[in-house]
Amino acid sequence: MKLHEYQAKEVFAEAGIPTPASQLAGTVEEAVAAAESVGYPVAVKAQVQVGGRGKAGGIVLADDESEAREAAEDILGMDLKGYTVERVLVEAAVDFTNELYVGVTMDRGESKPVAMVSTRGGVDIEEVAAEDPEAITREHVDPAFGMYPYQARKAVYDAGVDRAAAGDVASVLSTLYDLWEDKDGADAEINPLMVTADDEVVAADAVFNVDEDALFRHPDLAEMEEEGEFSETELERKADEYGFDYVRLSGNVGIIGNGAGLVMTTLDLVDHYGGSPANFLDVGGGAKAERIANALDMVFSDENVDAVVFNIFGGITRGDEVAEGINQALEQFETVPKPVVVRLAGTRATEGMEILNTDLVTVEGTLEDAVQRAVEYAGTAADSGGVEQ
Amino acid sequence: MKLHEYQAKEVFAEAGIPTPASQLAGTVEEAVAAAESVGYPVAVKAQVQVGGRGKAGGIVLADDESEAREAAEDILGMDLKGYTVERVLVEAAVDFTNELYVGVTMDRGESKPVAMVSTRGGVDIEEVAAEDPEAITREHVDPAFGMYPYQARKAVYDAGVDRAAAGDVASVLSTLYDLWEDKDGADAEINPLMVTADDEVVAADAVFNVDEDALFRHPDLAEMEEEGEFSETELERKADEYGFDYVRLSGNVGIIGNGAGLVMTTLDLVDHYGGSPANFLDVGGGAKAERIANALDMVFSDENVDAVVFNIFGGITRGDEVAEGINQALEQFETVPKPVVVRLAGTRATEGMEILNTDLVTVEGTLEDAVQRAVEYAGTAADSGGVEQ
Amino acid sequence: MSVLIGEDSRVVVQGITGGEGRFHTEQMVEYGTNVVAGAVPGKGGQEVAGVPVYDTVAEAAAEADADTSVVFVPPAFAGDACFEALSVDELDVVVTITEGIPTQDMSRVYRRLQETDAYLVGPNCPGVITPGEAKLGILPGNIFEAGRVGLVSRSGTLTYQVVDNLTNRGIGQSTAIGIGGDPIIGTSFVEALALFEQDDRTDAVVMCGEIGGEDEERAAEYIDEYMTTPVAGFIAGRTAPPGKRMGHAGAIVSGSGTGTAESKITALEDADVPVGDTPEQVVDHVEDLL
Amino acid sequence: MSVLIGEDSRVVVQGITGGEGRFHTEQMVEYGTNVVAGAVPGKGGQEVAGVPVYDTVAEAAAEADADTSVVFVPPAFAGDACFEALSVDELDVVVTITEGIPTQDMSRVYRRLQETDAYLVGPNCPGVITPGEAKLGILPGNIFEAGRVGLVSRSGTLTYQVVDNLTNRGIGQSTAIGIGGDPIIGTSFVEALALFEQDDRTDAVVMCGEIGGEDEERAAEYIDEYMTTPVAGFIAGRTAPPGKRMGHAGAIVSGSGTGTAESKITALEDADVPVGDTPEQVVDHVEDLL
Repeated sequence: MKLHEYQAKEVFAEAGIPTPASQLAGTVEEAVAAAESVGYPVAVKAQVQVGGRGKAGGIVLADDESEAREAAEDILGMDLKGYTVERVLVEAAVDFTNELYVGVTMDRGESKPVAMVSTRGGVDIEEVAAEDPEAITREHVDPAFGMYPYQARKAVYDAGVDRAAAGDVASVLSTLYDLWEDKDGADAEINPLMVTADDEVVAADAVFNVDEDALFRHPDLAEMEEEGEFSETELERKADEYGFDYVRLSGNVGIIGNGAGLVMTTLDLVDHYGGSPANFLDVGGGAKAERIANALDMVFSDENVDAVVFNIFGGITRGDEVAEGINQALEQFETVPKPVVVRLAGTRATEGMEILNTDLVTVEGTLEDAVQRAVEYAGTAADSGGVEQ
Repeated sequence: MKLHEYQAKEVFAEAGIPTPASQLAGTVEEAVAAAESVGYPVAVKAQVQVGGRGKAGGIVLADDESEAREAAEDILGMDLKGYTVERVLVEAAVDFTNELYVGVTMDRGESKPVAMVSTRGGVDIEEVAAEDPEAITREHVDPAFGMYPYQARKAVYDAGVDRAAAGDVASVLSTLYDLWEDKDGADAEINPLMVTADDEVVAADAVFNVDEDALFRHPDLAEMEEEGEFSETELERKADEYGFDYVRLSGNVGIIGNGAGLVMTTLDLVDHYGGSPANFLDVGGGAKAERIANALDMVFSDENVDAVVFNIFGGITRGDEVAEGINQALEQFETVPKPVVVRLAGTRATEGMEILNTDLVTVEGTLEDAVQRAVEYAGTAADSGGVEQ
Repeated sequence: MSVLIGEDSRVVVQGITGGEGRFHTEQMVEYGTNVVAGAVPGKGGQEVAGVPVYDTVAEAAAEADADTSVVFVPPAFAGDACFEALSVDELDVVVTITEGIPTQDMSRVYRRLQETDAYLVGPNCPGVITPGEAKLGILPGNIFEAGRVGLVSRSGTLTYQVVDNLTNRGIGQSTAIGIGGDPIIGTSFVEALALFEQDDRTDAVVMCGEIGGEDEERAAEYIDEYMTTPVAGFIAGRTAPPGKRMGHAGAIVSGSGTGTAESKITALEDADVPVGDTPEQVVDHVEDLL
Repeated sequence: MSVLIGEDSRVVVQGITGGEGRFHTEQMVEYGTNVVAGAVPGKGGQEVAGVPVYDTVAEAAAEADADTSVVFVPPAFAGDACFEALSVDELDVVVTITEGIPTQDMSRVYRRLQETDAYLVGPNCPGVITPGEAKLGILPGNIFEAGRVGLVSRSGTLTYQVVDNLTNRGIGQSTAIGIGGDPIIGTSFVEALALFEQDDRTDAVVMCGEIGGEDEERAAEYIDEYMTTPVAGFIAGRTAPPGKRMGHAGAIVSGSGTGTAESKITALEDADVPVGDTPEQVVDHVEDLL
């Protein structure tokens, strides 16, 4: 779960990390008022949860009211990588001499947390990591003890941060780590952490992603998540509502399955047989009829989808309940909107196949056959539209 | 540093451990009003920091106003093991079916924390530990990870706590451990933790001793310590003010030295040569003249003292500065109140011996000689009183 | 000797009185698994599927001689349950089925695990099965057939798919291990492969990986350097776009070169591991290897 | 080889720029100790007593080849300083002088210490000296004389007293170790005795204990079972009343049978360790043993 920049800054500031004065705005007038209040020059920053906002025109500097107004007009309502910008953060621009990067994440290769510092802040840190891995100093943390202050200092000195600012940077990194640990962070990053001419440090951007699985013990963050949903797309909103692991892709074969590995394998097979997946949708383990119907609703909502393949291998999930769900979902349509191919295996698969209304769906016995059939339908249905009931 | 029962209960209650309703009272009228307010029956409990208050008459149950008045009259102002009772805690009496013991401390033998549970609560737990060690279940805690909930449960089940109350007892123990860890406890104990007929648990007593060395990071507890000093004896107050490690004993040879091991050795030698130590007083490392004068003032304040032996082996501490301090302290008296024997060794001892005003003190060259001389003085001075200047 | 579990395993089910715990205990018992105890605080003295329940795992080990645990405890308490299992010296295998355990909880469990001699499989895994002997977890027992091919996989239903293909082609399995798809897991591919390498009842191994992390790359190195038992591979997620989380927390492509399907497939092929494009092709490879 | 430190020790002083750190660095250098570096965050590039200062201990180890540390960092930061020292593999001896470190901080340091091969002496100790070669800490060098009697003690000034008595009677010391009087210390009597047992330059050992804890009782067992080098003992606190804290956090008598002076003296005498009633008597015993 990702916080918006303005939310992450709120969390960081509360923990004592210095951030610039800022105000959130939803309209041009609010943005102009906010700029007056924090004082020029300001940065007007789109609040959408995508990377590379700056390059895409989502961050604009403004020196006076007319520039602020223009920036807000440009940014509010703009489309940033598929998301409509509904709010901007208007923030006092910081006069800096250096831009650093500090971050904390879980290093899954080492199964332990890692704190990172780089003097190459202010740019895409993943590019730095790929091109010049040595430019990022990494300090692994023993999760039993947490991060000791000496580790923050060591990372900062090893990274080559100027001694005059090093103490403050180490203290920001310590605070960031403690936050990350206390609040079950997935990633916590400040990029750039600006250093001013008089060696003060300020978090000019803020990233805080929270471990979804730990959200239950952080009601404050769960509330922020809900508040931040204004920027979701329609399909994301639906996936959230239904509680699916869903990723939209660019193809036209809708895919529903149970278990991430099997769903990914289904995607791969669609590709293998010359088709193009429209999405990843995992209904999870033990899905009942209603959940199956919701999954179909999701995939039908995607206008790109021309055919759907259902691939269920039952362990906890029961084939007969899946079949019930498919029948229920499709029987409500006069015309089934897109052709659906079903493959059931494992627990109660035979019973499920018997239940399935073959007027509404195509049943296949193997994964390979089901995928091939769906790819074929998608190729033709792309022209013809729905299936008659 | 020991909190009073009423303070420890405040800390425990804030952390979510159930405690009985109670009010602190400094006068009989306040105590009666407090009893009305918490509701009869009540326990009236002397707030002094000594063990075995109950047996010594410091805890009395009262069923109505006249009993409460009588109890408060008896207890307020009474002498409990050398301390005058200045306040009582008036507390709702708990109707219990079982009395448990739970505690957390540092097991120095294992260099790690230990959580303890016993179904033999409500009595002197040290006696239980000595007579029937098996009656106390011990669960050692890895200080890197802290106490996991399963450990609290295991201790509680292993101790044989009834299953109906076990969950709540485990939860109290978990909370107690977390408190102990968060607030740098030395010992945290609830004895008894009462179990009521409907399996609720209530902390009927509360002990919380804090690691003096960690008090700097707990301003709230430091404030409580100050507030609780009303029950100190005059000499304890002085030791606190001067910042000495001081323990009063029952003999008549006052002892001042630097370093706990050396001071204890001086005590032992006093005993060895037939004398009886009046106190333990460690001036610590690097003591300057003023501190030395303060030490003399402390020991002179003890009316039991008939002679004083000063034993300083200088490492960081300088013999000349000690000698200055002794001279300064004694020169202010017309008559030195008690005979003082001084032995200086180590850093600048020779210089110190030269400085010492031998009209005011007796100087000895070895530890053994100094102690023997002080014991001799104490034997005669006990009859004669001070030394003429 | 079988891998991790077998007919001699004496199993305690942590969380046996919950819905999932109860249902799968019945299934495990029915399969023939020697479930000797359950452990749930406050439920000591009860019985589930004829199995006695104790308040603590230590008691289950002491009273019922349990040496293996399977964890069905809800995610908020599962980290604690793993710690409890690891604190009992008698337990040498712990299989954690629970999905959704906070990652930081698991990183502490992993840290503790390194100080013990136990194997922890999972979390977020379907379990472990030695067909015909014992099953721990939620795997559907009926699709498995005793035989001489080991299987190790990050994914549950993908495991079933591949096992089904194997069984349909008459190829039985020695042991199948679902190692789980979370960012932090106890037993890695390398450790699972090492167990199969030492197992005299395993003639070949199928390894089903996924995008994300570098565990498959490490496995390839291990196979190349140390393994004599042949391995066939499968990698799910070839078509996954970089930076997107695909269900499993583990299945995310970082974009940093490793972690992609391509990097994993190349690494395996460089270690002479044939990688199938489809599950059926994996079985073809296995047939070639046997 | 000397015990713990000697002429080859390359010492880094943590906290070298503080008042105590600076003063005692001068004293150590004057004594002939090979102090090669200081470590204080933010003070890298400075010099103290001719010794270069680095920002981190790791840098001091890398740049100045330090292999031994002495810690003069204030109590609030000393736990962190110990962790820092223990994180640097090159350091195999860490001597912590600081008094007043919170006990729980030290219990975590102790836990960490168990995972390393390093020796940590202290905290709240006067240090370690190998007379004529190297001195770490605050011990007054002038009272020591090189020789063949080892000394290990919980207490600072009591150590000086006993050393003074030894030196005055013409008995020199191989190494003297002040292990410190806190409830949790790195190197115990047993470990220190084991070092002397292995040291071919030590012919006898004096062990000065105190009331509180059971470290002396354990030492007695160790001496009885494993030591061939003779040991003489002294125990301070015979007249201390039970339950009273006497200066050192360690010097408290629990009243549970062990921890009293009597229990310790009996344990030592049972292990054939002669225990002196006075420091002078200890020296008599040492003369008998040599």
